[in-house]
Amino acid sequence: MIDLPNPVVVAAGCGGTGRELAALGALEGIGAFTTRSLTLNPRAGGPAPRIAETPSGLVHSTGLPGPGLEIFLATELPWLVQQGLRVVVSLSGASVAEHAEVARRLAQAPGIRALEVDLAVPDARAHGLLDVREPFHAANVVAAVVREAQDLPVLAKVRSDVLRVAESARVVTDAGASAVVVGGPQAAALPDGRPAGLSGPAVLPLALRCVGEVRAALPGVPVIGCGGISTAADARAFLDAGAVAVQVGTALLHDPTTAARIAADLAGGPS
Amino acid sequence: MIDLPNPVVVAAGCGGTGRELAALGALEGIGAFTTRSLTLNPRAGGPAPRIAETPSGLVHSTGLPGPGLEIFLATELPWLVQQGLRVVVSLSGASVAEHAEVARRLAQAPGIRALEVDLAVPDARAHGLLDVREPFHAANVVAAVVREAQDLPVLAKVRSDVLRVAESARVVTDAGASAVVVGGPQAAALPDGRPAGLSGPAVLPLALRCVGEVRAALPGVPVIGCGGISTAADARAFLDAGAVAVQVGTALLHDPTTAARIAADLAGGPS
Amino acid sequence: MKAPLHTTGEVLSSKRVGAYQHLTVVAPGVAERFRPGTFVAVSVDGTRLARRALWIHGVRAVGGHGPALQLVVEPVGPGTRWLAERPVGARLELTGPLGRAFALPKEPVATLLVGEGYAAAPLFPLAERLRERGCQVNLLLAAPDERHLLSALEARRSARAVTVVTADGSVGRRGSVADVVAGVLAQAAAEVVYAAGPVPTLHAVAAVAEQAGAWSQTAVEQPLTCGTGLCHGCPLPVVGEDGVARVVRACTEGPVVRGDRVRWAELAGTRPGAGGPA
Amino acid sequence: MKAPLHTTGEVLSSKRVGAYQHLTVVAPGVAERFRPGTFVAVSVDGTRLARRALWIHGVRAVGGHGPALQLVVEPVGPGTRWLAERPVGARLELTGPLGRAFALPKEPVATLLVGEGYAAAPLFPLAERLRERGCQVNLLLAAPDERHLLSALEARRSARAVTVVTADGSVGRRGSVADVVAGVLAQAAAEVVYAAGPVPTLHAVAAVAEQAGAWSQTAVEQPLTCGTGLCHGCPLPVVGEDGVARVVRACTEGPVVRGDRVRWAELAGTRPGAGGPA
Ligand SMILES: Cc1cc2nc3c(=O)[nH]c(=O)nc-3n(C[C@H](O)[C@H](O)[C@H](O)COP(=O)(O)OP(=O)(O)OC[C@H]3O[C@@H](n4cnc5c(N)ncnc54)[C@H](O)[C@@H]3O)c2cc1C
Ligand SMILES: Cc1cc2nc3c(=O)[nH]c(=O)nc-3n(C[C@H](O)[C@H](O)[C@H](O)COP(=O)(O)OP(=O)(O)OC[C@H]3O[C@@H](n4cnc5c(N)ncnc54)[C@H](O)[C@@H]3O)c2cc1C
Ligand SMILES: Cc1cc2nc3c(=O)[nH]c(=O)nc-3n(C[C@H](O)[C@H](O)[C@H](O)COP(=O)(O)O)c2cc1C
Ligand SMILES: Cc1cc2nc3c(=O)[nH]c(=O)nc-3n(C[C@H](O)[C@H](O)[C@H](O)COP(=O)(O)O)c2cc1C
Ligand code: FES
Ligand code: FES
Repeated sequence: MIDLPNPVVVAAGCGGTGRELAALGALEGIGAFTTRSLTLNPRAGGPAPRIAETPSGLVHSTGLPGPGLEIFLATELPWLVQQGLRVVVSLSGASVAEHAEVARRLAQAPGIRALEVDLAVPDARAHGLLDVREPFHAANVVAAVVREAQDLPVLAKVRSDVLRVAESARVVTDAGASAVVVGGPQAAALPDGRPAGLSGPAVLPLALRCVGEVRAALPGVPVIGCGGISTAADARAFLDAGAVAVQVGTALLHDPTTAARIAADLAGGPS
Repeated sequence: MIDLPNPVVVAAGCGGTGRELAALGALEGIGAFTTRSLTLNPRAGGPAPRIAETPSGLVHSTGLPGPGLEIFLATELPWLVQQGLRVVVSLSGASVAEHAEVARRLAQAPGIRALEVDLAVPDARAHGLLDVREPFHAANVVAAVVREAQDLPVLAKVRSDVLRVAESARVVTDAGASAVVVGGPQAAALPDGRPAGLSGPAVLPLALRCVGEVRAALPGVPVIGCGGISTAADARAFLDAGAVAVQVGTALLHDPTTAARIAADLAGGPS
Repeated sequence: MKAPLHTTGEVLSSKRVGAYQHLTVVAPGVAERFRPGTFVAVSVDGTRLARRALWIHGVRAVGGHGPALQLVVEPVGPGTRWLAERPVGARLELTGPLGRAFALPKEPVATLLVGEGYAAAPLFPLAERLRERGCQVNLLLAAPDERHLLSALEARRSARAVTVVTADGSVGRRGSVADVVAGVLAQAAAEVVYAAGPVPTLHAVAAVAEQAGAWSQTAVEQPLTCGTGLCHGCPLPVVGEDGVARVVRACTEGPVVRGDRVRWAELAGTRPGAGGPA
Repeated sequence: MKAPLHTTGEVLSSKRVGAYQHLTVVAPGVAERFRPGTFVAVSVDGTRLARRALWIHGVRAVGGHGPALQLVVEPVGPGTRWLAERPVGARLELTGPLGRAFALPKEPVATLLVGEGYAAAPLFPLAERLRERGCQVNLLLAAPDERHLLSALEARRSARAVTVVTADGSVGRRGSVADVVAGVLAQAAAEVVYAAGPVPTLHAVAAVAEQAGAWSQTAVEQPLTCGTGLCHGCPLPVVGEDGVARVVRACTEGPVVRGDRVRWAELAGTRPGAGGPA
């Protein structure tokens, strides 16, 4: 896995292009920055409304809007690398071949520390993406990405339902993933019934349980925990449960300085 | 299914013996009262701490404390019936035989409107109960209960993870359940790692999604929705999603008058 | 016993005294139903579903409002801090009075009231009722330090004899309830002992009372989720009158229970009440 | 452009005027960075994670505090009601100023400013800047009724000519912006039009401006989750300078965009801004 100076990582899809957080001084001291999940071609994203508020949570179905690989490599990545950030590039796609192609081209780009494969999209089909939540498909995609990733470590962000999370983690590490990200969005629905993901503090106990399941089943596999983390105490609960690092997502939408604050607190601020 | 004057039902295990809510006038106008899940013999319940607070949720592992069937029939049921309440008796057990035996004796007791089988206990094994979350086991238990229940309708409270909820609902109705209760606790963990259930507004979007899955897969099966309902608007969201009734649980612990208030609002209060 | 109410109260005043925030809250109907040893369950900010239990410290007539509740809050966590910060005029969702009150002796006997930290709160109105019945009231007040000593001045008014112990010796004797309770009990020749405070303190008081042949009534604090008897989140291991070990709900079958009925050793693992010495 | 800040502000005053609550909030650094057309994203009570966007209505020096933000809140939902109820002294977590401001003309041209409901808020400080540059300022203010008409008195001071329309005719002409904007624009001989209000109003203004050969700058409100460009929850369909259709973030590439660049028809399905006629 990658070597992190601090265990607090910005979660995929919640840190914009990086520039927005940097303008607020909100990337200071963080361990790594994960990009939104990139696809080969630009994507406009799904229809509005994309996000709804629920108690202590957000239900979201953004449809992975993004610039596509070309523009990302030309305009976003160099800036991130220049800032001295440890960059993890998340990727997604409509086919195994697209995942592989994106991985191949990212492996040639300078400055990337790791790839992360998004295997947890609860609304993949609605947005024309490959639904790789089933462990079998997840392993296939991971194997294809690992083959192209050369020396880059590959993180597999697995579906986080208690029932399948340990099995998912096992098959993706068998397929070559260096670590698993556990605690992504829970399958939920937008108020109008469209499939969507639930994130935020509401899901923390579910995510923590998932981390526990994976740690118990696969003690040798590094786990990056996420799901509802918004304080240093939350982060510590995941680290205490055996996670090697944590990702902060939704909390950034509410307070963009959250990750930097937690990173500072863990680095020796008041406990 | 039972005929309800109002679609708002007190959820199992969240209404005490009924007397505590009655003392607050908080059973007025409700559609039905569900008891905590009864077992054949008295149960002391699990060790403390049993409940922890999470953002907009409660994580709980009470271990089904209860008086056992004998004392329930002698002291709790007659009072509930006398109040003119529609009583749904929830049941659980350590074996299929115990479920059947409890059902047999309840079927002979006067005044009960329906039985509800708790198939959703996320911490069953920790408390020496039969883990009947797997659809196969759930169907077995429901079939045994239906056999003994005589004319009483049997409601099956199924595990509520998006992945298995529709399958669970299908097998239990095949086994003879008259309706399914969808949206019980989500599998989570207490802060010390013990398995537990997550309930309350935090899980509402997950429960609503589960109701949607069951309605889509089994349009003919009556669904009673629950999970995080604390306002009339929440209840309406479940009714709009196709539920015939709703259960209110955790919200009663925070404000014991919630069910009565929602019942009044739905019965023609301000919308 | 009159039924409790669920209602919206209003903060009439809030003032800091030592380590505690004293709130006066109008909550129509609740004050009228109050008996010493009962508590209110209060809702705090939006994300927190568990309710916060507070002893009713007393009932005070407030001009234009009728009787109002007096509450004592020690800000130790998010909920109690939130409560301590409520401005005058703020609304509070609350349910009460809840739980079993202290049982009063039928005869005018000598009594000892032992209170530690904020938990001494229900003993003051209890002292009043006892004096009304002709009981002699002796008070033993304990706290980690002077700031955590509840209403020591008021105490002199309500009791015949007042003993104060603090862990740091800043007022009264240096020491704990366990150190002094046997002596105080003997000197008072008390036949009934009432105690409120952290579990280890109650345990010590109950043991000393039993040795001395006195009745004890202990007000036991256990983490409460609902406070209203609905959730079974507050297990209290006791021995019933029939000698059978049982687990009851601390909020509904308690908080006040006979000291000789609690299986104290099994409570040791649970979280001690805030406000006691660390 | 100076970077925004995330900070804790404090409510210095809160007063009701008609349908709106006017808040003055000190937020060190934010006021200094303000340009008309930018907004702040405010956090509301504990369970709600989405932030609430508010236009900056102006910046006012407050003795002993430095420049403070003036905000106008229409209490329409849980978040805006919560904000309208904040007492003086309350703290507010906020981020700002956010978004692209109104672009100012390089030449001293005639301008028309069209505002509906609370959304007229950013037009007042804009009028000031325009006058400083020698631009002629004409104002068209609209609202459902008098209570929702923002600062009509102040308007007379900041503009050469002020036209008022209300849906119920309670002040000014009866009607809507769409009814009168072409006439007002012609009369003012405006070369640049600035507009803020519900989507249908902006659409009408942009269309009329285009017909008249004027530039338009529209301040578009879309439901914002973060307001800071992180979540992509605020899709705004536009046509880029290269003629290619794109979806941009309303909070970051907006809220102010050229009226002729927005694909208005595709916005129709999304929720109209509050404050407009129903
Ligand atoms: C019957 C009774 C009466 C009480 N009276 C008072 C009083 O008059 N004044 C006062 O300041 N405090 C009193 N307490 C303690 C007070 O309720 C807790 O300190 C408070 O709930 C802690 O909440 P928090 O959010 O501030 O802290 P946290 O420690 O974060 O509390 C989180 C949770 O833990 C539980 N908890 C933590 N400590 C305790 C405790 N000692 N007892 C019970 N539950 C706990 C609470 O239920 C809460 O849900 C009383 C407790 C009980 C049981
Ligand atoms: C750039 C911008 C500036 C604004 N300035 C002001 C202002 O100065 N004064 C004012 O009173 N209101 C303003 N609004 C509208 C205000 O942000 C919404 O009315 C408010 O978010 C509604 O929150 P609520 O909880 O009260 O209501 P609800 O309707 O319950 O809001 C729930 C959610 O819906 C979203 N939402 C609802 N209506 C709108 C809307 N019209 N626009 C955007 N999001 C919405 C919010 O993001 C919120 O998360 C502005 C909106 C934007 C986008
Ligand atoms: C608006 C939004 C967009 C997201 N986009 C992505 C994404 O592009 N790729 C991905 O792997 N996860 C995405 N996520 C999931 C987060 O990275 C994170 O795993 C999840 O939200 C749980 O953590 P949290 O509760 O801290 O947000 C998104 C989440 C949100 C709320
Ligand atoms: C403290 C507590 C105890 C519960 N006990 C039971 C029980 O005995 N039997 C049962 O079927 N469900 C039990 N439940 C689950 C509820 O009935 C309900 O299905 C679930 O909590 C989701 O709904 P809610 O969010 O409204 O609480 C319990 C829930 C809580 C919080
Ligand atoms: S706290 Fe819920 S039953 Fe006692
Ligand atoms: S509101 Fe989050 S990106 Fe615009």
